[in-house]
Amino acid sequence: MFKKTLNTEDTLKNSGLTDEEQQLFSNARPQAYEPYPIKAVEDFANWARANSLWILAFGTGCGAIELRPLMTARFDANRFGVAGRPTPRQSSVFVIGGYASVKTLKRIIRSYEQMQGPKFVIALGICPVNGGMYFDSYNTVNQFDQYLPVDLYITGCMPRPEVLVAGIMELQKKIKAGECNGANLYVENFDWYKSNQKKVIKNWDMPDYNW
Amino acid sequence: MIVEGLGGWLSKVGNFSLTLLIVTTYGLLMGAFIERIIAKVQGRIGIPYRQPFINILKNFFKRTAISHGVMFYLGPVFRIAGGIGTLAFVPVIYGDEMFSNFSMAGDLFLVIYFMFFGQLGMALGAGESGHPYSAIGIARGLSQMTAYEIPFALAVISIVIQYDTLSITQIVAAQQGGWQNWTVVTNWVATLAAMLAFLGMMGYSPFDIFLAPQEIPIGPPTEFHSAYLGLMQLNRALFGATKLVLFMNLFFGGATGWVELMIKTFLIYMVAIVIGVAFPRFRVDQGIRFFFKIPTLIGIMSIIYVQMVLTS
Amino acid sequence: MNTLINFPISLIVLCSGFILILLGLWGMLTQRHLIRIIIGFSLMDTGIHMVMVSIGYVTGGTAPIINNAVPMSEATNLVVDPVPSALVLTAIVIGLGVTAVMLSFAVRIYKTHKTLMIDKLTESKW
Amino acid sequence: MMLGLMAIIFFNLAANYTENTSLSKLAHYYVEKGPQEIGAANIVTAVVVTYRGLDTLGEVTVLFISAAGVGLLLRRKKAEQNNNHKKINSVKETANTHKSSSEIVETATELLLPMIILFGVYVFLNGHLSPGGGFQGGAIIASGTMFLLLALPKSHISRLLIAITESLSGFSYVVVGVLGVVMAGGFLDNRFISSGTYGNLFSAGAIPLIYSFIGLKVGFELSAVLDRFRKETSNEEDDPV
Amino acid sequence: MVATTDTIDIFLQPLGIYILALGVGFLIPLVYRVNRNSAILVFFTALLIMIVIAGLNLLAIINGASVMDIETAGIKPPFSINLRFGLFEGACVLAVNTVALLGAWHYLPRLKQHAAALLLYLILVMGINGMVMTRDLFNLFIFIEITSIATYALIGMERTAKGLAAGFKYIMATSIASAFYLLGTIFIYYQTGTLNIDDIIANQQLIIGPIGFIATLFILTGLLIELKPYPANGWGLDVYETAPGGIASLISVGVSAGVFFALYKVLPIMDLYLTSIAFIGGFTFLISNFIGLKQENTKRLLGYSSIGQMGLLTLVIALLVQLDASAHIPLIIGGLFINHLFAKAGLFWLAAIVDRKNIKDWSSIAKHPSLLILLCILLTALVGLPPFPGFWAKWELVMLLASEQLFGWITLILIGSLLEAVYLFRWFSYARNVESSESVEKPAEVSVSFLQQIPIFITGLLLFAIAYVMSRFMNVDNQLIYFPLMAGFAIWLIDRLNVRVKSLIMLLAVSIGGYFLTKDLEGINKLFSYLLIGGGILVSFATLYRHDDRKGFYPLLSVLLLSLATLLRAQTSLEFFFAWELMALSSYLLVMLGRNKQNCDPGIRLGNDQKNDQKYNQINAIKPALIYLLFSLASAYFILVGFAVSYSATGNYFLFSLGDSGTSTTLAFSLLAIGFIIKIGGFGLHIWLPEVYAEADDDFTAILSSVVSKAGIFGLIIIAAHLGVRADIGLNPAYVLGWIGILTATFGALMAVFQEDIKRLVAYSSMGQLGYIVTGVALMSHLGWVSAMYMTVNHFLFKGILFLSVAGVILRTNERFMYKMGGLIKNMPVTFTFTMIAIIAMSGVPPLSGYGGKWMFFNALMDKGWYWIAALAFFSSAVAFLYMFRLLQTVFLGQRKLEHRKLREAPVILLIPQGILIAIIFVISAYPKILIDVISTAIDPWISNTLVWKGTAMQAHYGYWDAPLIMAIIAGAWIAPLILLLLFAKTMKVQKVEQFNIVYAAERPRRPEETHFAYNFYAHYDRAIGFVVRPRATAFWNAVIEWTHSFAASLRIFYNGNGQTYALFIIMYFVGLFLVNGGLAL
Repeated sequence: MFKKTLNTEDTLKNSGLTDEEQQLFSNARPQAYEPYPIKAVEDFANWARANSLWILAFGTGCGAIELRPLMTARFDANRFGVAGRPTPRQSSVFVIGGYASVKTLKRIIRSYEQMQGPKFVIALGICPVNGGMYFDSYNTVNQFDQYLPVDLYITGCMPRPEVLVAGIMELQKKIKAGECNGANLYVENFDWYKSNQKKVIKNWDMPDYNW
Repeated sequence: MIVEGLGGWLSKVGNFSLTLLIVTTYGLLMGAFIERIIAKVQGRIGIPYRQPFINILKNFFKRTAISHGVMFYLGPVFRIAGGIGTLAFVPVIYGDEMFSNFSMAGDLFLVIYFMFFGQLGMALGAGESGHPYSAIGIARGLSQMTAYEIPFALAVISIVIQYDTLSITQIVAAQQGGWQNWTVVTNWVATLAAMLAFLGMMGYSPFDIFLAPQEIPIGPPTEFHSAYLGLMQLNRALFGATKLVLFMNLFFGGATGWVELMIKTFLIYMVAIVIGVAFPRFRVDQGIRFFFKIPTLIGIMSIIYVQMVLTS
Repeated sequence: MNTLINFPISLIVLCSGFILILLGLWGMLTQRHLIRIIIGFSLMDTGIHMVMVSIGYVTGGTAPIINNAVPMSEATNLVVDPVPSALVLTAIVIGLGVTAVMLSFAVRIYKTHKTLMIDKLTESKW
Repeated sequence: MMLGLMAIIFFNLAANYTENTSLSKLAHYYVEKGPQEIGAANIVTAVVVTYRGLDTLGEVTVLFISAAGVGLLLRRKKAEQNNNHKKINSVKETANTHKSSSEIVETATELLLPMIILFGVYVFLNGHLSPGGGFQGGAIIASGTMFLLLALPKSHISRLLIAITESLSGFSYVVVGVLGVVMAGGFLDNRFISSGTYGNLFSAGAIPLIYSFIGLKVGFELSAVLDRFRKETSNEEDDPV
Repeated sequence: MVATTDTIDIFLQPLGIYILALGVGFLIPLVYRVNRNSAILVFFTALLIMIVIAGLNLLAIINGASVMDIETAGIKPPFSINLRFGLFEGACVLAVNTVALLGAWHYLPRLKQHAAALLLYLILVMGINGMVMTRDLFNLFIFIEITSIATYALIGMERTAKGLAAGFKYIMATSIASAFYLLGTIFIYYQTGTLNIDDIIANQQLIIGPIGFIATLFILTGLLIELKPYPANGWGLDVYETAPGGIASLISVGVSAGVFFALYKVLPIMDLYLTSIAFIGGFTFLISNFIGLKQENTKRLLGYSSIGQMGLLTLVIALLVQLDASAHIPLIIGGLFINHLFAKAGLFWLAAIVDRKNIKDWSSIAKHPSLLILLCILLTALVGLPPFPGFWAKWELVMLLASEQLFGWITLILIGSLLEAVYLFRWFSYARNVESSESVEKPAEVSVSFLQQIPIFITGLLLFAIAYVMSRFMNVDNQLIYFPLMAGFAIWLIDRLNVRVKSLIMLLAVSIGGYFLTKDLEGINKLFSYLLIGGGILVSFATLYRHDDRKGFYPLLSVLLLSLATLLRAQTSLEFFFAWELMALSSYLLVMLGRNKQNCDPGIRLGNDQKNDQKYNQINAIKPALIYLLFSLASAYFILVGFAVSYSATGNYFLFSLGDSGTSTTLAFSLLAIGFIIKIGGFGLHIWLPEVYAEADDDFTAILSSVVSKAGIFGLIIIAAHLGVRADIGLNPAYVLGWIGILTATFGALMAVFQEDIKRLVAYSSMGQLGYIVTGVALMSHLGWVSAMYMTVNHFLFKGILFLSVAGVILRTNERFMYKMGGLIKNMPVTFTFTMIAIIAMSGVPPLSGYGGKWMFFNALMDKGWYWIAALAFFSSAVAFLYMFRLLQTVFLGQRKLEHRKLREAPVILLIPQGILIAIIFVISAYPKILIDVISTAIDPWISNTLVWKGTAMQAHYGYWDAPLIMAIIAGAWIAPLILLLLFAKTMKVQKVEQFNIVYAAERPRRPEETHFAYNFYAHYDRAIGFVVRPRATAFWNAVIEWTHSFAASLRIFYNGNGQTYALFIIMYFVGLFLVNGGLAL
């Protein structure tokens, strides 16, 4: 079971890490996962996943401010099984809280890659869609889905928590329907995503895939 | 409690599995219930009752995982083995052979020592993850444990003197016959000390520094996810409930039926919750010092109390 | 006459001996010059010899040599104790030997230290 | 202060001292039996040579070793010795540092010296009869040497002679002592030679013999000591010790 | 004496010594002039014949000839001088002459240059013989003077500036002393009319009044001053310091021996002063050993030791005479005397050969095994460790004093001995100290020819031989106590062989020897024999993992293990003590063989500064070894006194009669218990333990902790069995012992928590675990003892594993600081697994064997009503988790260092014993009854069995414990979720990742060092309760050391080097004696 290395193709070759450091990181490529062979199980699993959305507590941009009210008495996202998690390992939902600067993008990629699938990305606000008001900024990425697969967009600037709640419910629906395959998408188009990412992130200095 | 033959043992195992199921379920439900109560206090609705189950299921339904090594893999196993084992050695329902579990294998002392089993294994698993936060969390948790162990040990010694036995069943038996026989009444000093220790044991605020979700992403389990996390969540419910049962048995007269058990354990649990929502978090050295002061003093007094008042 | 009887002749020698011993000791303790210390030692030695001799004195005795003046039959009543005399003879020789060695030490010390002051000879202590 | 206290102690002794009015047991025995047993008129000699012969032997030893010790201490370093080998007869050179004595002194010395030595010999030979003895005689001989050295600083005393006399006389003393064991009552028993006629020169057993050895030994040893002190500062011949 | 005509016969009489010496002495200058070599030949022949004469006559006396009184001048004493040659005289003369011969051999290169030197030497020896034999007061004076003048001359022979100055002071002092003596003699004569000592003694009643008083005082002072009592002995020290070794040795042992004998002769007329003499002797012994602490000059150090030894002899002789116990004189005085004589002489010669002035420069002999061995043998003898004569004498002495209830003196003697051991072995430490390469000035290597070592070697052999004879005299029938030594010697002979071969031979020899030594034991002893011998061999097997030569290791190890076997065999307290000391000595030397990389100052200051970790790395094993030895000696002395107390009550040495000690039981028990507690490393007395365990060889630490420490437990159980249980009285000391045990456990655990050094951590842990055992023994109940023994076995198992795995880790990583390791589970999975199992077994977490011990322990505590101790036990076992986890986490888990990525698993040879121990742990865990039954049976003779078994479950008053069932349940509870997890893992894609694939967002980890949380792991705990474990004990002991040294420094202000001051002291001494003995009242 421990030898179940998915892929030995080297992800560290072009990472710019020194040889010494390369030993310290896993060099495996990620692999896509199949749905459970039994449809009922898969549906049940998707239901469970949909009703237990653990959001990574990582406010990447100004939209993160709108995440906080979700947990308050007024919106109480707990009702839908939404909860915050401090560690990406345990989280299943990554909410991109608005614009992603190049610097943050690097962190976002790392954190995303550290999450375990199935994992879902919600892009919050207009900025991840087209850059929003920062469309011509030198250090804000305009089309976020060039870098990570997005499962759900919630547009607006800023989108109010109500919209967020609606978006979460929408996400739940999509998950239950088995339509949220962002994680697999990322794996399947790994090279494309990586090249996009590396285009903007100049000081890469990390393995290609942060296990 | 004499178990004979393979059939006897098998039925014993079966009965225990049932107990395990009930206690785990109850633990999960109670967790949800407590969450809801807190939510109500905050003016929210809170999670649905099924939420803990869903969380665990979801974790088991994860499709990818990483492994840092054998100990990392075994850590959660140790953890839940600790929970299951602890439950196995605690008689759950007084006077009911079916739910006395394997309490004939050992006494209170065994239970107390076996509680460490899971913690140690978990600590090793977390250690192999290589995450410094895990190590920090464990260091804090273990330190705190040594601190609350003192009042707890004193209280336990006090009631062992009082009831002249280490057998949990007999301790419960001695408390039968009405609330006035409960340890909380007859030996309130020891109970007080033990309940203070209990706060530390449950890991709620003000003694939750070792988890510290914001500064050291939840401490020891930082690296755990997927099925590992599922097991740990199961254990949290199970182990929490077991500890409650143990406290109930020792200090609150035990239970003769499931309902009584649920009411009592719930109330005991509420103590920790109420204090937890009311007080901010202690820094770890403050927490340790706290336990070395008043609770220890109360613990000492409890033994003196037993020797001076109860046995003379 | 009375005082003379109470104050026997050997006592004078004895006391002189004691005084010499004290003088010698005083010399050894206070004089820092090695030669003076050696002189002090000699004084002390002499004092002791005097004490010894005086101890052997028997009132009215004469030298323990048997000759016409001291006939053998009466010798025991006439002579002084020969033993201290014999002892003192030995003691003198020994004192001489020690003095000789001390002097040669002094000579050598002067060669090595270029001084004869004893308080300069404190290389080894503690 | 300590001396004061010492003085008190001595005063204590003196105050409690009473003069002997009779001989001690030991002395009584010596005076009574001495002449018969030993045959020496001088009881002190009897005591010294026979009764307390071991003391005397020790005494001689003391003198011997102090002479040896002085020699050892005042020897010259090897380097010096080697140097000095080349000028064994360097008395002349040293003569410059010592003024030669005046003729009067030289003559007086030549006259007196034999007499002094002869007197010394007389004293130790008659030790058993009259006051005196080996030590006294030896001392007189040594005083002769002293006299010689003072009067004639250039004079040369043969080391070899001294050494041989010293050693042989000492050794003979021991041999005589052993003869006492073999032929008489015990070690240093002088009676292995018949005591002879009481009061004669050759009486009192081996006492005259012993005293001769002692006298020679003492005399030469003291001379050697004196000589060594003198030579310490002069450049003399090689000293074997 | 009847004159015979047989000349040879005459020469063979004792008198022949004089005749020969004088005759030859007088002739030497002549012979020398003729031929130097023949003079030397004559000289040696004379010395040799002197020995032969003494030997033949002594033999005759031993064979029943009557005491020889030799008259001179054919006239009966008191009218002539007579000599006496009895047993004591003979022994003394023989010994002195032997030393003189060897000394002459040693000093020949200088002696032969001057005829005078030869003759002086010869006459000096004769003078000493004379002092011993003469029975005449004045003759004694002559011999004293002969000796003195010869000594003066020989001191002056080298003509060094210092030597001359010292010599002059010496002359001043001794001439005053002999003046006193002469005055005394003449006044004695004045009163008694005789000079013969026997006659004087017979006419004692004549010595009266002030004159008698002062006269005896003069004689006494004269003799005492020659013995160099404190403080009137500065001149003596100067001479020891400056005189050449050959002369100093003769002064130290020969002249002192003569004077001492003289003192012994006149003691009968000194009745009045016996107490004063005893005090002077004791005082001198104590103080000079104190001052010795500050001394760094080798020969002066020996001088202090010498003076101390003479003080001790003076004290003892005064006491023996006072107690009228002259029957003991041969053994006690003889033993001490001979011991001092040979050992000190040997040391002086050694010091002369090595010729290093400062003891710190003695590291230049570190590479000379033969010199080191000689030094070690002589020092060991001097300190009075077995098997040397001093050991037997000390034993006899202490027993005698105890039976007379003179505990004050015992204390003084033992403190003095301990101090002496401090500075002597500190010297040895310096000698052992291998220079580091950085050392600026490297002392030149010492080149010593084999020939020069022979005299010293012979003294060593003589010491052994005499010791053997003494032990025969002491009715030590059990020759097996020597077996360890002989085995060690045999192994030493093959020390040049290949390390594999010799280690296997050693193991084989120890196995066979151990088997034969222990096969007929029973009860507790049998149980311990399995543990100590079987276990010892098992753990020793691991020593094979090293490939280096390890000179000396295997011989010593065999001595250690076999002395453990003889310890178990011991029937009498003497055998026990012998084996105990042997064990202490061999383990000291073994510790010393340990870590030796860095040069450091092996003074006895302790270093335990948490914050200066780098500093520890500099420590080598020498300093801790010294501390270890000192604590071992202190422990041994407590045990000695304990046995003595018991002996004074029971009158015999048998261990089984310890219980008949009656009213002394409590005292004896306390003393013995303290002794064993020190060895175990009890609370407050533990400071030696971490350093020793840390710095000894890694594999030897395993033996030390898992095996040797059990000897202390064994001792504790033995005394508890014999004294605690059999005496059957309410033993308060047991309760105290219980507290000591639990405090040891608690503080051991707390201190282990804060260690950075892996070996120190395990060492403190070992100390803590032993604490429980002590408390278990103190319980004095069946269950308590079963728990103690059970924990003992368990401790052996897990500590053996832990130290061996630590040895493996250190071997591979070459590190001892845990924060420099980490993640080693990947490289050393087996070691990790073993360590983890050992730790679980140690922690007491079910189901492994530790739980059983803890359960029984707790139940026994509750039975006894020791609730507070129980609570602390709870607490400390919780604290234990902290360090146990730290050990696993920071070494095996967490981040692996880059340089450790290529490490291999520990050597198989290390793993095999661990594996066997693990297997035993599992067997005991699953079915503890087999072990408990054995223990219970062994204890049964002492405390009847109270255990109740119900099937596999054990029942106590309070609780119950069903080990197999627990094992089964936990196995089930563990396997079920594992299967669950494995099932779910099948549905996932599990990626095995590397160490840096951890959760991070802002910055990735750069270096393992930064990411490994290990340094100051429990900083918060330290902040919370660290104040209780500040190294107070260490501070306390450091203060003791500091204080002792400053005290010593202040004691030696008298030695200002001025001869006049010394002379003044002599006069003060006399006056003081006068005043103290009531002089003013006259």
